[in-house]
Amino acid sequence: MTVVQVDTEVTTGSPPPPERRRRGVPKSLWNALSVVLGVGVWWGFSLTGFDIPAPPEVLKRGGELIADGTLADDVLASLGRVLAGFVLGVALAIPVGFLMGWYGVARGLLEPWVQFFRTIPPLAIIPLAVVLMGIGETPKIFVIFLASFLACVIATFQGVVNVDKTLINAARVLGAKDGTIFARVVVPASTPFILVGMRVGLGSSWATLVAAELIAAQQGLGYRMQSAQLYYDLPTIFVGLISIGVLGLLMDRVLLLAERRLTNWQERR
Amino acid sequence: MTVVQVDTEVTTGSPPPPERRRRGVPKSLWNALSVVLGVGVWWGFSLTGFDIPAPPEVLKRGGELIADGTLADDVLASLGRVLAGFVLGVALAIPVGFLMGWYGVARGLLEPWVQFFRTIPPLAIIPLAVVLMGIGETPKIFVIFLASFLACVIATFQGVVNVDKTLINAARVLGAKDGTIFARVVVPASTPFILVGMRVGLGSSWATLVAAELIAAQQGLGYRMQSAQLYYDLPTIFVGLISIGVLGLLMDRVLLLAERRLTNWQERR
Amino acid sequence: ACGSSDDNESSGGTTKVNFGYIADFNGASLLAVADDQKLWEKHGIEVSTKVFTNGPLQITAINAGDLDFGYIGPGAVWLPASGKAKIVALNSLGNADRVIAQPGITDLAQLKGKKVGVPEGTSGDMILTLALEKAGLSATDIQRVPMDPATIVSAFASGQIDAAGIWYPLLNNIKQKKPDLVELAKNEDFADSVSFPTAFVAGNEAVSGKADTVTKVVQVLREAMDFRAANHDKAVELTAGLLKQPADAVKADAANSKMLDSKTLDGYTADGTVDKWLKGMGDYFVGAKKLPDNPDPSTYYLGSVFTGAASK
Amino acid sequence: MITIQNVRKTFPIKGGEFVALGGVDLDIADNEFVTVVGPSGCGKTTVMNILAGLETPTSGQALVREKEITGPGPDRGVIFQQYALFPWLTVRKNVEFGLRTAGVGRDERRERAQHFIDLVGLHDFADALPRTLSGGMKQRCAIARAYAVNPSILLMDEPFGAVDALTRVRLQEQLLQTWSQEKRTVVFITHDVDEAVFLANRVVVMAARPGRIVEIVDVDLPYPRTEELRLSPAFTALRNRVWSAVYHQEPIA
Amino acid sequence: MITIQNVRKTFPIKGGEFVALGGVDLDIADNEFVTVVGPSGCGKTTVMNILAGLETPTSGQALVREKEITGPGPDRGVIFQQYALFPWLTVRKNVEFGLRTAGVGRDERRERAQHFIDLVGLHDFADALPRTLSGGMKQRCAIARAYAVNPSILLMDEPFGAVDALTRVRLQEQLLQTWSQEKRTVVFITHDVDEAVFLANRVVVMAARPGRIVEIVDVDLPYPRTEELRLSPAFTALRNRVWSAVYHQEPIA
Ligand SMILES: Nc1ncnc2c1ncn2[C@@H]1O[C@H](COP(=O)(O)OP(=O)(O)OP(=O)(O)O)[C@@H](O)[C@H]1O
Ligand SMILES: Nc1ncnc2c1ncn2[C@@H]1O[C@H](COP(=O)(O)OP(=O)(O)OP(=O)(O)O)[C@@H](O)[C@H]1O
Ligand SMILES: [Mg+2]
Ligand SMILES: [Mg+2]
Repeated sequence: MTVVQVDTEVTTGSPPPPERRRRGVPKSLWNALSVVLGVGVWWGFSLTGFDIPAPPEVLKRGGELIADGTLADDVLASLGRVLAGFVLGVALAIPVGFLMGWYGVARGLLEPWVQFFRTIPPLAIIPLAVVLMGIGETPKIFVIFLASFLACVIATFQGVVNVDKTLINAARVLGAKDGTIFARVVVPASTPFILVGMRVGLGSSWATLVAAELIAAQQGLGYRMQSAQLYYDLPTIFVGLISIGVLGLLMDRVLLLAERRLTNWQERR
Repeated sequence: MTVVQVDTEVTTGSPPPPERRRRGVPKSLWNALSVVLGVGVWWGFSLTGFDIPAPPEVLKRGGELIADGTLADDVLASLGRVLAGFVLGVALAIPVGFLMGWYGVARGLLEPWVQFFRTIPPLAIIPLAVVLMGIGETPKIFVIFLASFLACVIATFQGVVNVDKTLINAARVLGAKDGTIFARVVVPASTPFILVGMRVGLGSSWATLVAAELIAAQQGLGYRMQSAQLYYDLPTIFVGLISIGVLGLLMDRVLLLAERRLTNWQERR
Repeated sequence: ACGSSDDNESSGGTTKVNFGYIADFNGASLLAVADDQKLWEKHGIEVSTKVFTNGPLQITAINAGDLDFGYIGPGAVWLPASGKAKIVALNSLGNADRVIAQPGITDLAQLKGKKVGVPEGTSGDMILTLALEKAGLSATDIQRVPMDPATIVSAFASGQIDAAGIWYPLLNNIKQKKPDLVELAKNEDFADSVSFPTAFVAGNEAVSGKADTVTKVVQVLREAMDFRAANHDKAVELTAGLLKQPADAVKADAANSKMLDSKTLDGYTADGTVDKWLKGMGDYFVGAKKLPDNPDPSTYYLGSVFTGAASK
Repeated sequence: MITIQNVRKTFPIKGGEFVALGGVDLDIADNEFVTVVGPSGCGKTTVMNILAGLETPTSGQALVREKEITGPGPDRGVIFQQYALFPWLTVRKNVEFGLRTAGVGRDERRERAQHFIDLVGLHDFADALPRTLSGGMKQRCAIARAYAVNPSILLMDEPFGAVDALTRVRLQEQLLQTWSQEKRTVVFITHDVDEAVFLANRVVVMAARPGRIVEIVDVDLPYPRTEELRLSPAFTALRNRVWSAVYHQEPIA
Repeated sequence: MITIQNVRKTFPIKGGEFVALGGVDLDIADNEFVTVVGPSGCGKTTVMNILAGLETPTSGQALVREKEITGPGPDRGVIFQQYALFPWLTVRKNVEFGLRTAGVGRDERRERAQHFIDLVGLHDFADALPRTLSGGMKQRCAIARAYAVNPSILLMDEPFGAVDALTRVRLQEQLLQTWSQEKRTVVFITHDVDEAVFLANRVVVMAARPGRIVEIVDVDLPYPRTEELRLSPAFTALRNRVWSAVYHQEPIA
């Protein structure tokens, strides 16, 4: 055996990472600090003469919108749309992503269109959606649905492709057929991917809300921002942005909780 | 040992999946079929009185736009923006996603804002971008950058969290420090996730193009579609949509090729 | 604010100017003409034009210092009125707006309870509001459905809405699908109370700080206006070239506005007609709650700069 | 009755193909206990994968009861060299997996699963997730899972590789006992020559480059096999014969 | 000099905690060769992870040369029970990994890597990806990787578990030979009692529930250890002593 001389200093630097997470300052405290910092930056910008409203102004406007019930109505309307579109999108994306990952034919047929529609801006979908679905809730939910579906289907597909072959083989030799393998191996094994898809899809759903509410919305956060934009009413726009951001953040937290429950079997750092 | 009687019929149904992909009709043939089908559906729609132009009409307009050089200019302008924004977004997302996955503090500080901005529609960013960055190329690229960054950072983060702990331990005991572990273990191991992020991010980049080119663009596919909307020039809009779709598809294919090279070490179905 | 003496621009060299516009005949024709006729060079200005899709974004850019001049349609006139910018010249009177309805609806009064599509904050919105007022209906008497302009085309053509406030050239596309649609109201119906002016604006600072540049630009605009008035077809052709649109479409578009020339505008400025237009717009905006009150037009329309440019 | 006829298996590699199996012929009678030994990389796992229906031969064919193998089936239980436990299922759920697939009712399923969990000594870890198990415990869980569906053919790839000596002996005895009580066909891969001889009716010795069978040793020792048998001269003779069949090959793959 | 002082390790589990190690004390002298045997799940891997710096003791402490272990370091090479190869790197690149980390130059790196690849008999697979390797070949690759950085302490968790008999003997001999040429500390986990006795200065016998050391057997056999030694009565006596120390525990975890 050849002698190989390698630096053999004992590493004393960093403690093993699996422990690192558990001790020290809790994460929520950093979150809080981060929010405070962010608001500080915003305030700073608004003071240095940029044409954006300062936090108190936005707070005041928010108070008004809460007081007269507008905000509550808008939030309810938008939340309903986003939830419906998002849930439908995810519910369809998982089986479709599976089909695409599993069956070459499905992949060949669906992939060009999934890819194609992913690059089409939601704004361009709207006229078509109106023609096909009228101006009720359907086209609005459809546009959101499309956004979350497209983000999620790609992730699910990739997840299916990445499932450890050994596990699929193990299920097959235990007598599982495609359906069972899908439901009891592929879905759990690709949960981490699907969750990426859901989180990205959730973001897209909210981000598409403004476009969706261009279609004949009577209320909703996107609509409110849209009309505030015409009125150059920056405080209202900021109230809308913050409401959307906070709602999105909350829904994301729910997803994270779900993730922790669903993937607690994983060895993770 | 207790006797357990289980159905013991020999499965003859499906051949083993690893083989299935290699034989039979090649995938590109299904792709082609799918495109033909899709165009057929479109043509059908246009004939049944829906307010959309038929393929020949769009083809003709496309020919005109190619002949006078407009399409080439637009494509170049848009491609440049999308590429710049996308590349910057991905280049920043990977280290940031790593930081978030690796260091609790970074995660605590960054996550609220990443989540927040993910839900903000690009349309709402535009006035802000103009105020902060003017009307040159910067704000346009910024809007696209943001879209791809946000899609990619979440995926990278999830990828880092999902890296097999054993591999990280293996690298640590071989003397690797955080930087090396990042570059030589975390990045390759989370490549499948990062690629999901890049593919979703690429879609978002193109989908944001129209919004980005609302900002004083002199040319570009998004701008062309936007101005065609002023005259409700549907054939031009369709030429734009198709160009975006095809370009997006091509770039996606390049990513897929990259993926095949980068993750050919994986056992995959 | 005009005529300030702290003008430190050299009168000899060229001045750089960023000019925003919207890609339709109203917005682009003067720039097309000025470019073709080398009017900028003549006045020692090096112009760089930037195309936008709406007025408010241009005003944002002006206030961020990225743009010196811009073009706004009637729907955005409340922005200068609320002090965000100054109008340096009027351009045309919009004549393209209509309230349209599906066949069978013959009267504005029949809109009661109907679904009416409207692109909020645009001249389509304005004409609808005026029309309802005239018919004695309140905003709540109809089902107001806010949508963006292109969506109105498809929604109306496919019968999803009963009526709409919309304008040419979009209306041409609807007409192709619904040749028998009914036009219930047009701009001229309200000529005595409100006109729909389009205008060129400049930033508040530019007007006070770079009066000389403003004057030169207004001179360019004046000369271009007169050329446009005298050579309508040529102007259409030049604009179509700039916009890369078929000349027919631009011609149809041009037919829907009343182009003004500098003489007429000088007269209207002097006799208060312009103030009357703006006052009328202001009343409308106050009614629409976009403005808290209706300011004196002289605070945001620089009539003396416009007319003053003629003598320089 | 398993028949392997002139099976070749090649894998595409950079610049050509790698011959993992170059013409393997083997007949295994019903209820026979066959062990396979051979140096690392000689194609043992590849043979097993073909029998399991997870790989198809490049040429030649593999038959079970005269029918060509076209895919995996619950008649052939498999224990993988890498455990292949479902990481999201507890030990109990892993063991129950095949029973659920076969439509066994809840209560019966639970009972059977418990039986095999007890058998491999994981009773206290029935509700633990795989990631909390040690290497040997994972392997025992995989064994319980394969046993639970009671397949008529059992394909075992180094099943006792990570198991400690005591458990190993116990599991060997259990395996033989079950096998003699309710006969079934067992194909058992191991790299332990003692184990191969101790368990088998026949020991198949393979060699590498290309993977092939070099010798088949019949083990004419009576069942039940006991600890004393391990010390008998007959056993030692067979063991040495197999050993030298493995040894006198080219050293390592 | 490795010192383990009253180390306890518990893992949180549903409804309480699981005591993986309940007070382990052990001193290992420099250049000693210590093997650890014990039933599956008794905490062998846990001890090794603590020495490697990959787990921290719940209480008590582990020291290397009087310094508390706070993380992994290149002075302690580790071979994992599950191979832990980087699947995206070829065999050669895997073996070179630690050398690159240590900043060894290109040519030297290549040369050293080749040496260890040859040693474990993977010369023909130097440019293959792990997924194309058999189980035993993966493990041999992991061995080459750990050897290549030449650590002063070598922690080996069942390194020869999936390796065939011949290669195993050869690797054992190689390991001992290297060890006697350039002394280093080796902690070697195995479930093979013969192997434990054959290699060690001292055999540490562990028991489960809670994980603890039940006996330490000194092996006073001379080095070099030869195949004849395996048949000597002294070896057999020690082997039996260790065997019964493992055996006369509660059977399985
Ligand atoms: N996907 C693959 N691509 C290329 N070569 C492969 C592939 N799978 C296996 N091989 C090669 O086939 C040969 C036989 O592999 P196999 O896994 O059957 O060996 P084995 O006898 O089970 O070895 P061990 O006892 O080490 O598990 C090996 O040399 C291996 O490198
Ligand atoms: N993350 C964990 N959570 C809960 N229990 C754990 C965890 N890791 C290990 N254990 C338990 O600790 C005990 C010791 O595990 P360890 O891996 O050290 O055993 P071992 O002696 O190496 O066994 P083997 O020889 O089978 O590899 C086992 O009972 C195992 O279930
Ligand atoms: Mg094998
Ligand atoms: Mg272990």
